[in-house]
Amino acid sequence: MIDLIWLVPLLPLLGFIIIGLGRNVLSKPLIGILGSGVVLGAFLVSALIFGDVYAARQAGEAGSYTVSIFDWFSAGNVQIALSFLIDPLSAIMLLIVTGIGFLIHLYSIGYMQKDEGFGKFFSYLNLFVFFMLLLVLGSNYVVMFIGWEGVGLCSYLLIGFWFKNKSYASAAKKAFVMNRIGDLGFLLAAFLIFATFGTLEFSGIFPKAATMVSGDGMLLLITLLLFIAATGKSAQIPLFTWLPDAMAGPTPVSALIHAATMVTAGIYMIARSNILFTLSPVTMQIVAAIGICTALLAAAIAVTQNDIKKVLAYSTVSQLGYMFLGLGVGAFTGAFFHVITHAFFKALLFLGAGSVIHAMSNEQDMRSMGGLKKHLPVTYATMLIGTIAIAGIPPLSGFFSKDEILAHAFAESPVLWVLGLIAALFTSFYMFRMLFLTFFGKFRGTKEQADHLHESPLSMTLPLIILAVLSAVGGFLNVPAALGGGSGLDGFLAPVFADSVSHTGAFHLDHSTEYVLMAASAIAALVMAFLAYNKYISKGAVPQAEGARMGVLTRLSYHKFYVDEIYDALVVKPLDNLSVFFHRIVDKWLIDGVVNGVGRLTGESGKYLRLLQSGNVGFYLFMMVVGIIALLIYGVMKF
Amino acid sequence: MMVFYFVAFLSIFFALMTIFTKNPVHSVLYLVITFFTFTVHYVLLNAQFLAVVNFIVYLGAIMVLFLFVLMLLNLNEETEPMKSNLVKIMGTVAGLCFLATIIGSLNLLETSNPLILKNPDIGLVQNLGRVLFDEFLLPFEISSILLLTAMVGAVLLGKSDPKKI
Amino acid sequence: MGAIITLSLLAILVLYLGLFKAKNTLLPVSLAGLLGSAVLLLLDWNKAAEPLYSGMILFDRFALVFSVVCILITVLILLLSKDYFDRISGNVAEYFALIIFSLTGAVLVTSFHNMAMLFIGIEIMSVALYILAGIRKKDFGSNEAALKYFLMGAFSTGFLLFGITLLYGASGSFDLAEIRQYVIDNPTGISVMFYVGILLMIVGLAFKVGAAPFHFWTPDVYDGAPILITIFMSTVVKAAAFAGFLRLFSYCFEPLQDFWVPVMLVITIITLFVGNITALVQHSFKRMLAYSSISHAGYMLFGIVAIGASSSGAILLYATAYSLATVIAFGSLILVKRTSGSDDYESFNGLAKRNPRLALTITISMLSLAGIPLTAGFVGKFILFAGVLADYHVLLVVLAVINAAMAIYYYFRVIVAMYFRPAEREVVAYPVNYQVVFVLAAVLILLIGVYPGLITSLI
Amino acid sequence: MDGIINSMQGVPLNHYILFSTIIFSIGVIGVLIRRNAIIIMMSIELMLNSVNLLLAAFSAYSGDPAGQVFVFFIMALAAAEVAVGLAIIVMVYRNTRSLDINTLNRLKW
Amino acid sequence: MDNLLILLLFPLVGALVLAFVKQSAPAKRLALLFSVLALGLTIPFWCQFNPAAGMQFEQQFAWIPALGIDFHIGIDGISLPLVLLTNLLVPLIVLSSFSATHRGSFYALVLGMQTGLLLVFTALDAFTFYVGWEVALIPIYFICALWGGEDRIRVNIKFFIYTFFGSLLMLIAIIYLHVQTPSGDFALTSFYNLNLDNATQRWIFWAFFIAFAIKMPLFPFHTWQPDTYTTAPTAGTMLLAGIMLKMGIYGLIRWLIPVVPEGFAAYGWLAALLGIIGVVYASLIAFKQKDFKRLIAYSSIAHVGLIGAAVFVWNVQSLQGAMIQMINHGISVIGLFMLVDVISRRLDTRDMSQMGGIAKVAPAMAIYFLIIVMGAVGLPVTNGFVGEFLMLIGIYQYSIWYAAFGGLTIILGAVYLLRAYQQIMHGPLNDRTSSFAPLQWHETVVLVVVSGLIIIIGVYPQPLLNISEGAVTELVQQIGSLAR
Repeated sequence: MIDLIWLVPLLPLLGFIIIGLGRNVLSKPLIGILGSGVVLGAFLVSALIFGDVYAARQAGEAGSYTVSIFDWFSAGNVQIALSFLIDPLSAIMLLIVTGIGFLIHLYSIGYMQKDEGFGKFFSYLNLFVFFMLLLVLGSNYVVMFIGWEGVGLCSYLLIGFWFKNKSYASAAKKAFVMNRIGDLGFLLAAFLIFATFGTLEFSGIFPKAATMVSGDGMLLLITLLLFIAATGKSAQIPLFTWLPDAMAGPTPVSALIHAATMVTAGIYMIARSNILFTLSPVTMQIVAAIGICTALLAAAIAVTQNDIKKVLAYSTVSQLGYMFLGLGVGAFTGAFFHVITHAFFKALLFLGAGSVIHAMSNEQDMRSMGGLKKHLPVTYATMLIGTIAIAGIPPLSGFFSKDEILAHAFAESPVLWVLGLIAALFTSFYMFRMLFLTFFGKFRGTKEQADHLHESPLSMTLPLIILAVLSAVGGFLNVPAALGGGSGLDGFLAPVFADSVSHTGAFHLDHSTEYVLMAASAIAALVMAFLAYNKYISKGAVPQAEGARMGVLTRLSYHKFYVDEIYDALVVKPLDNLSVFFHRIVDKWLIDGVVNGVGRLTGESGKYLRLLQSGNVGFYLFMMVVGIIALLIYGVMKF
Repeated sequence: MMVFYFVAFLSIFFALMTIFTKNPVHSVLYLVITFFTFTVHYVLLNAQFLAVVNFIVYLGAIMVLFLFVLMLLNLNEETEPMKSNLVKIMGTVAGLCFLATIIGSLNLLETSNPLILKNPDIGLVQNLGRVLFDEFLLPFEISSILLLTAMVGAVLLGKSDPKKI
Repeated sequence: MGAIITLSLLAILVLYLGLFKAKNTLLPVSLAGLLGSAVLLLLDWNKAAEPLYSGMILFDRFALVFSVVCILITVLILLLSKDYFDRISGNVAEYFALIIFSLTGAVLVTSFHNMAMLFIGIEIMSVALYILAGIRKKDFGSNEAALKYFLMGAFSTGFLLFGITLLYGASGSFDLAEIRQYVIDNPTGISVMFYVGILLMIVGLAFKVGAAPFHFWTPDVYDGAPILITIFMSTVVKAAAFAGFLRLFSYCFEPLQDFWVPVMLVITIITLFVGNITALVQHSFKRMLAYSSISHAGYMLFGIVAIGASSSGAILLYATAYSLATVIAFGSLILVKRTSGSDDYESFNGLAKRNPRLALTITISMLSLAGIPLTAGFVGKFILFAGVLADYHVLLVVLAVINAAMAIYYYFRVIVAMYFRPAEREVVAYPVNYQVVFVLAAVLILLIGVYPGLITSLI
Repeated sequence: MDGIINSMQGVPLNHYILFSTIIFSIGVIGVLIRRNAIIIMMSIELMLNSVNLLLAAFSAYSGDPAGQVFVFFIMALAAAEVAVGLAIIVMVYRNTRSLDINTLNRLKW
Repeated sequence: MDNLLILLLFPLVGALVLAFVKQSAPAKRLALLFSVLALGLTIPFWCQFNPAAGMQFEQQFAWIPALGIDFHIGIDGISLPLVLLTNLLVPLIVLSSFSATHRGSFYALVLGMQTGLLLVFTALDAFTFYVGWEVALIPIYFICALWGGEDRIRVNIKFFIYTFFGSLLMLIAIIYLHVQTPSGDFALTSFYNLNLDNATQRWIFWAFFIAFAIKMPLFPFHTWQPDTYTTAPTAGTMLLAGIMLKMGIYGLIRWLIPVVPEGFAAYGWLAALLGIIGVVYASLIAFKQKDFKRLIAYSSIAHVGLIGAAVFVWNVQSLQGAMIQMINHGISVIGLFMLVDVISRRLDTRDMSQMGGIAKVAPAMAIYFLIIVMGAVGLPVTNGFVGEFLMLIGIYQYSIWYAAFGGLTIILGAVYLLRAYQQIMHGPLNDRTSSFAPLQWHETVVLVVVSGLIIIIGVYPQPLLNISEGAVTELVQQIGSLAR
């Protein structure tokens, strides 16, 4: 089955080409079927491949295969091959990307029904899946980079899908540029890697790296650059501000790209190159620090947002921060586990939100929602599951993944654990806040919205249900040993992280402590949920309208801590001024001034020199004599 | 010996008068005298034929021509344009500089071997004739073209033709 | 030698024709005579050259080529003269005669082998030109040109003679061979008079070629004289003067390079800059060409600064290129002036619309003057630069390059005017004789530009 | 005659050169300080004559007649120049009614 | 059919023919025919080219024997890509000008210039090279000055004098080298075999460098470029940006560095630095440009700066990158200027602030535009990526800082090009843009070809790289990379 791998990316690519070319001729249903069909096909193939890998693992092999497609380009000793690496890590990612991808395609058929850009949308989605698969499958950093940038392009296209709206268009641009900042880091890292290891193939790099000493300077530089790349793609401080704006895109896009798959590319990449990171502890600490800060900041912002998608967006950022925390404390499996579960429930939540927005005829402000429970039962039920899951209340998936990360964090340092816990509290609070504001209480929208309320079609609810089930049970993929689980994921991924583990030594925490931690986080989550209930159901509080008085902290949080404004003042404005300065002063005045000045100078000198030609013979004769005298003086000098 | 210096002094004196007298007619006359002193110099140099030719050509022809034109255009002291003193001084200074530099570069003030006439009779007509019509025949002939050109030109410019520009 | 006789007789014959009012025969006769003399020159092409008339003149390859070039350029000019002179006055015969006399002088200057010949040749050339410059008797410009040219010419002649005299005093002869011998025989004990003589010769000849600081007559005279005469002055006379200059210095003074090359170097640089910078700010096309002719003299001086085997070929090529281009440039001005009545750039406005062919030829000549590749002008510059660089005067060439870049500006002003400046104008009359001359010149320019071997192989 | 010749003996050559140079310079000065075209021409004649004298001196000094012969050519030139020059001057005078060289400065710059 | 001389002279013939065509319509068709045929003539060279064999298809005639000047041309791995590029772009350029009504003379000039360019790219004799260099300059001057926009006369005379001055400096260097050669000729090989002392090499380096830097243009010598590009007619701009500036880069590779290796060793770092500065500087200036064409002009400076830096770093990767990037830049810049033409012709403005929402009315164009932009910002699977990746990895081997600052181009480029794309294509329609006429066939052809090439080269660049691999490797072995 492995050698069918080329089918996996090819199918979506074909889908993209066919739909892209025929978007004006093909009928919407056909496009829909085609678009989701190819992804389904890809999913099935990946499933088979996963099967092989799984079997191999069961047989105790490493289960990693490299399939070379063709040599892309080469110059001197730089040889870039388009080849794929299939191992447990990528196999799982394949399933997630294609699986969730398929569900979201399915969902989009219903969601985008009315949009005239239907065909365009599906072609873009397919293109995205293609690039994402390249990113996942790449067996060297360059192929990974292709996918890396490709998904960036697709997110640009899809965020700006409704480009008639200026702010949407600029949101798209912002996303692309911020990603590019990270991408430069990726490129430089690639160069460094090439210079250090003489190749860009994973298979060539990691074994070599494993033999290096911890804290090697070059590794530090490499990992830092890679991390910069990750912060760009996975929306970490300082490059996280694009993700909330990215909600300008259609909701399925937010679900697929900005929750489930693309934004986790950073985590995937770091997990891939885990050994490099393990060997540079400094980077690890930085990663952890950035991760937790992001988690807290985003969570703090999410608490006061009123746009349902914004809430989810910031929660995504916060969850991503969590994953980086996990990576930073060496819980690669945990982080990746959280990637999986997060993919489930965050996709679910977004799609749910989508279905709400769909029902509310594109209203996204929760202040004008409420009491939708009876109108959208399925959506409500599924979103409830999602909320519980993300809030980390056992036994749903979020609990297990988050808990594993926290456990490792605790092992690293209790402080991290505390901070992590706080972030968790925030999470459960704002998630339930969202849930309550949306589905409970009485309807606060306009009359016609009220009449128009309806449950979404099957093509939209079906994915919700499936995802709900997944996020409910997803946690059992990796039950910690403390709870008597075989911790399957750990075992499955072992070979990927083997080198790191051998460096750090296996993670151990005695069960009693672990129980305490779990209990603490679970209880905390429940408490916060209750607080939210108390505030928004019992008291029936509703966030104030724009411009109302609020406390300092609230205002800070509501205005996202003014990060955008700060960036604008610190980066954008200065650059623009610099640009004007260069153009007006340096270019026009200085450099060109010199150039023209030379010309003008000669012209001016001509104006004076011509005066010598006074037209007066006497003067001419005089000048002649002067000249002769000069010559004769030369003669005198000579003797 | 002395004769040379005396005559030289005279020529210089009259030359100066020539260029410094205001009245053009007078300066022509001074120039005549100057040229006459030159004739004397030629004689002293034992270039008799040259002396004669000089006498005839310059005093006879050229000077008369000058005088003639002056009279024709009847120029005199009043009409004579004069340069400002500044220009005069500068001109003089320039001339003196020229003189000085030449003297300097030729270091004329040093004594040099005296001028002894090797063969005293080169100035005689037959000698000159021999050289002129043998060695310098071509230039001699060609100079006729020069004179012809001058003649044609003078006529061309001199006669006033009815046709306008 | 036959050529000189032919030319002189031709001039006299022309005078007689004028006397007998045989106007229409003037042009054909003089053309025939000129071509005849050219042929006569070419006859002793392969003869072993020895000094004639007790070493007065020497028709070696150098002299032959330069004389022929001068004669042929004169032919072109006379072709243009059709219905030009009789607009001035009836004395066309005299004009022709004078031009031919002057040409005779030029031929003498290219072929002299004795100071006397050099002196007389230069004088014949100049005296005829003093007159020709003034043939527009009622025109102040013409008068002024004549008088200025005359006064300054005579003045410079004084220095030339003084120089010759000093050389004579030092070397005891007027014969180039003996002077050269004198230089070679006593390399150390050369009398100071000789050096001063060289300096004064430089003055005299620099004046004739119009090199700074003895160039002051050039713009005014070129500007004031009738255009056709200006053409003659700036082509034939300049070429001949350079030939004489080169002949004298390469033959006699070549061993004394270290003494006079610095002087020439300075003169060259000044000439280049004065000519170019002043040409930049001119409004009159004619006057611009006058100044540019100064700068071209500067370029040709390269051949003398880097005196050597290649100089003669280089100067010949450059002089030819420059002459051809100048014939077109000034000739076109004659035509344009007839309709517009002014010498300014503006009178060329929109010419390309009305007379595309004329505009094209003018463009070619301008490109050649500016030294753009595939034109003769470029090859000329190229070879001269090569010669100078062979002597490692890199700085000189850099300065020259700066000037070449400047020159683009004023040459392209004409092109700009012709092609890019729209103007309502009537078609410029483009007589057939002009067409012939221009096309011939343009073709030659391109031919030499593409295959300079044509000229360089002659010397 | 002999007396004169003997009295000639022993004048240093340099003094001849010096003398003619002085005359020449006077001519130059004349050219520079006068505005009357005719006077300028006369000054030029002065220069030419000094050259003549020098030539004669040289030829006498080196006992070679060529120098004296050359003087003839100079004289011829002088004649020609004067003829042409005066013709030009007359022509100019016809137009400008003046011999002042400074009145002729239309052509400039 | 592999006679190089024929290939060179063919466009000239076309030019001569076209010079006599008065009407516009036949002139266009003829010009297109000639240029396409010329393209056809180049195919055999590509097919028969042997990357390992060094110089091929050589032809040599004595030109000016007196000075040892030969007319000597040939093709190797360095020249072939540029010859291909030239003959590929000229048909597109001719097509691009179909919207205008130019007389035959216009196309005559274009084809005449083509000959000059080909001569430059194939010359193996310094004199021949110089002649081609200038011959290419004259037609473009006339194209820009005759059919250009406002203020064209001043701008173009400046452009001409500036570049001409540069080339004259080069002329000095050439002649000087010629004087040095023992055989006293202008052959490239005898220039290579010179061993000049260090001081000489240093000034010769600058003489050549300034000439090429002005042509490209590199950072401090660039001020003629935006004005000229902006005022020139579209075809003129395309010739300038698409092909002509490659003359400068080609000159660096062929005539500068191998001739004066020591001068290069002494000053290469500075030259490369200028390139890098240009990248950042020009990109920043491009930020605030309102005029679309001017923005692209500055972006071109930035891209060329990177190429220049890559050349001066002089290792296999950077040179290979530079070689392929020359082609990429040519292609995408043609596309960009085509878009400028398409848009400004319809809206009769180039002020981007007055545009918007065109993607709505011209979806097809939006796609081409996007592809071209992505190619320009070096997105993977577009041609730009391969070039920039190789160049940067090459530059990195010299200095990580050069690479880092040079790499800024992928950020800054994205900023200004996407800003432009957004301002023009996105946002609401305004009354100006709402009546945006659909693409004409020739415009579509150009854009399709360009965007097609961008993708194709991006996906499978190896054939192009193979052409130059051999020659580049040899050069690098000869000279040795820029030492840190």
